[in-house]
Amino acid sequence: MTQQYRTPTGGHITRDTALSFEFEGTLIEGYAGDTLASALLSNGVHHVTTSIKFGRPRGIAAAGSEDPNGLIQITTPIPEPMQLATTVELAPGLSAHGIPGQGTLPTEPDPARYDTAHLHVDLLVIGAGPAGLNAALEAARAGARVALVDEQPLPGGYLLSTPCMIGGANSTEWIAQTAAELAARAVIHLQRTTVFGLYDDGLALAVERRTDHRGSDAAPDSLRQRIWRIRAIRTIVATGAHERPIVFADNDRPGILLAGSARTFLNRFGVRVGDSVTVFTTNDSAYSSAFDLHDAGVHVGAIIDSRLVIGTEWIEGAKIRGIPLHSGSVVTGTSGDNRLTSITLRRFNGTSFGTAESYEADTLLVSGGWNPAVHLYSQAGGMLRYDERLGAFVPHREVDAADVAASRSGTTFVPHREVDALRRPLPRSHEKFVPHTGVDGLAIAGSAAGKFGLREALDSSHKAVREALVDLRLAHSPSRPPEVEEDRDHTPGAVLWFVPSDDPHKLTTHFVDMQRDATVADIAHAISAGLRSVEHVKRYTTIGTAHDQGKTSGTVASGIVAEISGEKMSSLGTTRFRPPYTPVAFAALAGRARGHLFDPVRVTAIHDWHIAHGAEFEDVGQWKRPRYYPRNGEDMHAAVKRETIAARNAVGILDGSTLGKIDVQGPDAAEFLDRIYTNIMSTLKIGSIRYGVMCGVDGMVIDDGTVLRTEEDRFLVYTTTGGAARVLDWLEEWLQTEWPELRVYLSSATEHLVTFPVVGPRSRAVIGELFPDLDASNEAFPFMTWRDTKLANIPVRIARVSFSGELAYEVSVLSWYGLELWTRLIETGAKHGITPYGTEAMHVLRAEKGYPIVGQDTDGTVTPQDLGMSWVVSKKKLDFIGKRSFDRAANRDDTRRQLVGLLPDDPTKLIPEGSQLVTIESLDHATVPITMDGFVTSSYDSHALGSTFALALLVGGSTRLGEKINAVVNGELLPATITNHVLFDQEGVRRDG
Amino acid sequence: MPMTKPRTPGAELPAHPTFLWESPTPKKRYDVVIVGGGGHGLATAHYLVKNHGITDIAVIERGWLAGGNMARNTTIIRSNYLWDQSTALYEYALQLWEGLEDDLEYPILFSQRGVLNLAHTLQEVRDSHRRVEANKLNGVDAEWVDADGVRELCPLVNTSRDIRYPVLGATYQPRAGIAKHDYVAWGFARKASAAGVHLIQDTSVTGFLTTGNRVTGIRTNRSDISAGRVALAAAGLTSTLTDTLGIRVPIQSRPLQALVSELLEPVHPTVVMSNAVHLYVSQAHKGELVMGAGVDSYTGYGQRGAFHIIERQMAAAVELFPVFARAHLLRSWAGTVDVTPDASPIVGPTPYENLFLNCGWGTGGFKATPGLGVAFAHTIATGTPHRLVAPFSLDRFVSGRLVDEHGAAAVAH
Amino acid sequence: MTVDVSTKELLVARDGLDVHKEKFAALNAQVGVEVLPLAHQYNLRVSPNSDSAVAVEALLGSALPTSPSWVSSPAGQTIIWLGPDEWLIIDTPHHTDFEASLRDATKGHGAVVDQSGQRISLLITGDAPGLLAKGTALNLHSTAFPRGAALQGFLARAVVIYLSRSENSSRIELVVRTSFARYVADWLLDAALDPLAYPTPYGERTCH
Amino acid sequence: MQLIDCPWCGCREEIEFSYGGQAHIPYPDNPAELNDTQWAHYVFFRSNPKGVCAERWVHSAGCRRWFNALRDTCTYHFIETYRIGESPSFTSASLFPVTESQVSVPTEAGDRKTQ
Repeated sequence: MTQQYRTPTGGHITRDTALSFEFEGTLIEGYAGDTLASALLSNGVHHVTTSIKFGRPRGIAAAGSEDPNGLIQITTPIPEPMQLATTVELAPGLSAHGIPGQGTLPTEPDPARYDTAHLHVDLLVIGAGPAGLNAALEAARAGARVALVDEQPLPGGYLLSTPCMIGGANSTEWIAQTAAELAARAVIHLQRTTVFGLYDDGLALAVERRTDHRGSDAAPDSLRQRIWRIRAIRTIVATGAHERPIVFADNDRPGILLAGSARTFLNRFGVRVGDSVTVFTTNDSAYSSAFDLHDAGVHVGAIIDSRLVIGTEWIEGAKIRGIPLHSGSVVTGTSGDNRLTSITLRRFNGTSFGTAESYEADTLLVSGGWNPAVHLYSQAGGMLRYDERLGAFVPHREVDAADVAASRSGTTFVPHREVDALRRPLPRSHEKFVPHTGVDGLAIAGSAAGKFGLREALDSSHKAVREALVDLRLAHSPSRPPEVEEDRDHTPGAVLWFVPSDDPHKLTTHFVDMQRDATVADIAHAISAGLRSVEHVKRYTTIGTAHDQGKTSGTVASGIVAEISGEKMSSLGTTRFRPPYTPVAFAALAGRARGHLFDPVRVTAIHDWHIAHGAEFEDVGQWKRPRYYPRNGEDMHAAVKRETIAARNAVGILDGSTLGKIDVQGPDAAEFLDRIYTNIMSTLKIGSIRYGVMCGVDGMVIDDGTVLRTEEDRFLVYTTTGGAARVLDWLEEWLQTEWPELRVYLSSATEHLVTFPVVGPRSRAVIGELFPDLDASNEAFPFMTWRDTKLANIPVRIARVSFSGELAYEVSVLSWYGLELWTRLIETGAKHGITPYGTEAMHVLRAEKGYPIVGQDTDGTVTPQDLGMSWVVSKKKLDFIGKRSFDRAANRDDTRRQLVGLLPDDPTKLIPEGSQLVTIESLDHATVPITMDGFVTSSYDSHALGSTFALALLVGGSTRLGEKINAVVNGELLPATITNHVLFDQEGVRRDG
Repeated sequence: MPMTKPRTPGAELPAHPTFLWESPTPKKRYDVVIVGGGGHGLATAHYLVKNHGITDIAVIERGWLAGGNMARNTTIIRSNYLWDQSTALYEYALQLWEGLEDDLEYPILFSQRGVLNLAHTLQEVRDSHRRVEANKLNGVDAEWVDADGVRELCPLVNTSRDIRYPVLGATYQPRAGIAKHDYVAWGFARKASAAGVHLIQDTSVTGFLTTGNRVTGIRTNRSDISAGRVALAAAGLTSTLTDTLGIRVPIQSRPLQALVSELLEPVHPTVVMSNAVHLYVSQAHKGELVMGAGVDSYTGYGQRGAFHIIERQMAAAVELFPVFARAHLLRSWAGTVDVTPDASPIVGPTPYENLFLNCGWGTGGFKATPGLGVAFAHTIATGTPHRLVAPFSLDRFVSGRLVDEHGAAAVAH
Repeated sequence: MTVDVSTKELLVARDGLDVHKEKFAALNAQVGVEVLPLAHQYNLRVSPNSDSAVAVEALLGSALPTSPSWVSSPAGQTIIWLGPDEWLIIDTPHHTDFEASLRDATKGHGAVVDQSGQRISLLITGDAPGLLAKGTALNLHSTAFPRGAALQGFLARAVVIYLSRSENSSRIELVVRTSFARYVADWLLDAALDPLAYPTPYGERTCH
Repeated sequence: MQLIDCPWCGCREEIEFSYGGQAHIPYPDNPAELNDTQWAHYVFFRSNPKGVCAERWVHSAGCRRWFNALRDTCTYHFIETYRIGESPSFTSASLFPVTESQVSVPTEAGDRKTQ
């Protein structure tokens, strides 16, 4: 095609860079600087897609992100669904097609990269139109650190569509000069960047599109989008306004678009939107569009104005250009299939219609007035009020923050004034200023504030920025906003939501939300159905729920509801604006938290050794722990069997470095631990070790582990791997908030030390050999004691604890030497058959001994008594955390589940963990629900027992030892005998070797 | 350019009936006043009419009907809870869901597309087995599927072993699914209104009328209303009401966020939930991806949450569903969920005669709607707790006989 | 501990970041990452202004900082404020018996914990804020983060300590928990693949 | 994403902090003397006000100190933060409604003695 609708000159496009692109399979040409929409229109293509429900042809209806119609799917270079032709920049290699309301997710992987960047500024200005540029410049001149963010490729906003003189220059020059000065003053100026949300304390989130405009010239794996998290002390919202349509019969045909958008296409892109144009307006703004188009050589057939009173200036302007002006008239219908061919108008006095008159036209420009783009302001908690004169919701700036609080909640707990007085406490921060809270510190300027004249827009921005500078305590010299022409004395616009009829139920082609194919008739039906709330009506009709989130339809819909139901607009209100302002790609929000960076992988000092020795890993919290080390194609069962045999019969070694370690120091350390643990720690002797259990205040077990007394006033507390951070937090909470009088200090030592249990009958030999200075004999180094020694002059601590029932020495050293220690233990142990084992073998060994794992054999409903550990609950202590809860009714129930062992009758059958236990003898003909007596928490195949076995939490378990119970496995009953939970070496003879 | 395209499949929802409900002027007295016009309040009214023949009922709503959590939830319906008491209640509700469209004569779009609860760690696998096995013995359709099974049911899920938290398997409930929340609420409202129940909107309850230890009505911002019985179905706002009577209720009101993408062609055939990465996602009837995350960490009535939770959710979504990378976040919002210490609801009588409590549903309220409606209606009508809600009495926090869905690490939602 | 002689050769201290060091060396010139040598470090807990605190300060020859910052002792140790009664002392260069001296100074009225294996330091040079701003909401620009500042907070999903080692933010030390070090190193390498955070020079306010 | 004014570190991002529930609920002096109801109220029952309430927070990714805060649960905004043992500058009986759960009412906000 030939761009036959391109003007000979003008527009902010690069005419010497032609770009061809593919739309609906046809190659078309446009220029660099075009959007897909402007390039299509330059070739006379209005019809972009069909509507979602009715399949009606739809065209470009606006020039920006408010367009409800021009949905496309990009197929190359970067496939992406649900884009707007009006916001996609023309780029090399672009191909796209229209979509009827639903996109298709590309199935190929997304090779692009995304990231997040944080920015801290004094002032954030959102929108680089005249108000925003002026505000940014003033602030930068006063020395503020400023960020200026705008969603378009070019700064200028409204000025790009509306050439004029400003600051003594033409607007194009003024924009360039201003941008140059901003750059010189190190303003962070981001174009192609949409602020999509405003949050508390001056936080703005924006998405920057970095490469799409370069199309196939950009590497597929380049940084495509960046989320900016901008923390600003003050923010000025200068986001402009969206033009409002008027709803009338068949108002959705391709060729019908907003009047201001036509002017944008003409002046910014050098595109005439048609050959033969009519204009339908309720206000003055559309006249400029009509005149600009006429002056660009477009035939303007008529201007239809719903008002009776129209300014002389406009009447004269139309007369000079020979454009017929129909005042007090409305468009009542249109014709055309894939493009508008004619329109019908009638005189209308608010109640009755005159006779019909028709104009042939391929294009109809519509203006129902303007809605300030208050989305961000509303998101941040700014209140809106309905302005009768503008027919729009505008910022309600008289409202203070306390009223915002009240409006959000309905009621506040304390009188508003008191809250307000307290709202700005003195900052304890080293920061100079306290950022604003909610709408405090948020100003709105320009047409976003309802200031539609250029001069009043600049004035409002000037006022906003000067207030911000005062708040920032930045001196500024007296200045005035750039000189512009006096604003024209506007004749008030009429508020006309839709062209009515006797029965709104019949208005089935009066489209309110074109994207949803929702009409005035739908609204009328909703109201007839008894609905009064705008929220209900919108849900009934689905208005405002589509891709554009009702940017053009929201206010109009409220207006129509008000009109049909007879309610006042101000009492109906509008629905709450919710982030994001425009849709944001999931991948952009994910940033670089993808793949292996999705969540930290925590590893121990010997992780590489585990990998080199073929370990299979298990995720435990964020840690990677070796689960088993298969050799020569072993499966898990074989590897675990080999590992457990080694630990029971020779010697095994485990990387236990992930266990939490907390150093507890201070004169009251013993007292503190007595309050925390269920048993007594204060009687522990230096050099000795005690096992302990911690409960919540509800009496349920939350963690367990061993405690080493290292000095009179010092203990080393071991926690579970998963519990390390939680337990430290728990201890700090009690210490700081409840017992600040206790002289105790807590410090984490989890990663300071590596800990390697060396386990099995030959462990003494290994330890004795590697640490010749240590007497590892049972007499010199008894069970539940620890000793310090050295390896190559490096201190090593060895503890005689056992989580397997075997003779065991847990060896700890500064983690720097972890790998050295580990390899020397392995080397030394080689002749004793030392075998590294993983968490799975560890589980088999501990379960054979009936040692529970908190979080596996407990679930937050289990007390120490339930675990058969009444011995760990002190009777002597007056109190400890959880003690009082043991006396509650539920704790005395004989229906409590208690930890027991299970031996399946068939020792080759493994009862899966999680299996439920029942007493019924057969599942055949059993009716649900079937009573469950408990469930299996741990289950393993034990070489030592020569049988499978399980641990289970069983109702009344401690009184049922020796009884039979059935586990339900794959719909079959698997009989087992209930035993003590300690199944192996009940006498505990092995621990001393 | 040929431009004829068919209508977009699935884009059109079923039409609503031509009439929904009346907006009557409140009377001075009703046999039963229900505080809260959300799903629970409306369902309770419906079943008071249907099962107990009580029609002199007012449902008092401070805003617009079903405009609270009913309008904000992600509509997942399932019954595969851990404990017998929970399962019994939710399974009863699920059976009612299966017949609800006929009962209400309203197209509620109950789509039994199945729910997968992913397990990413060995402990999650154990917990999942435990829950599945308990579900089966409680008569709930539940099964364990391994990673291959997950891929078969939902090919979109990244079941690669190479991801940060590989999918080890999932529990699957085929009868679980989603429904269209507005349609459900409106169905109940329409039935109730047609039976003569007064649905009173834009009316805030400010307190209670009492005589001694008996509640005799409510105070509102418009006028006092006498009532034979008063039933609370006010979710997160319950404690602000019970506080006026000195009844302590152990709930905390927290924001729960949700979000939707734009409309996409059907790609996601089921519902996937993952506790480990804090995500659940389904594709609603019109084609939007509906997603939620965990409850926000601190108390708040503001119906908004913190955005970092959404960012984390997006990372989880792209990790689990690589194909979602180029879907777009269209809208995010939050509801206010009332959570209890044991993550189970509180339903039943109160220390005040004729005052009945229903709150603490956390993230489970929507799926329980019809079941709760029946049980609460029974409790109100007879004055004694329905067997299904009896375990969920307020005094369990004193006895310690909790129904600890939270402690047992069961998945939310 | 009585054993003081070993028959074995010395143990080698390892930081487990050899692979990352090679990758850091290959980074472009805009930003550099260096793994600092393993250092002895101690967690000190003592009431500010107490006798013990005074004794510690005498030992160090330096006042303990009282706000989120670090100071250097005359002997070159880095003393980092972690909390109102908590400091991390990086004992570089290593002083024999330092821990014992510290313990003596605090005797009975505080705590000293050897945390040498708990953390490791990475030094970011060049446009350090431009790199780190991708992962932290803390303001690390020189205006807000002058030499001597020490902030604890997140870098992506890990908690780290940021030390400002130069006036112009061109040397920022990250003190990282050992088990998170590889994650942090991976993150830094990934972040360094893309353009840094600031599109234009960003520094001091410019006044006219 | 608020900034929270840590009494020790200054204004920091919300994600650095953890919430610890209602403040000024002291551990009972002698739990053994409480009946089950009183104990249950200590363990499980907390205020859930719509408006300003006193809460405990901890700067978990920073200085690890617990502190108290007055916060509006409607706007979420922090009105004031104060150190453990300190009283808020804004005190009102309405902030600390005396309820059954408070088996011992703090004489001074933040003062928690036990055993």
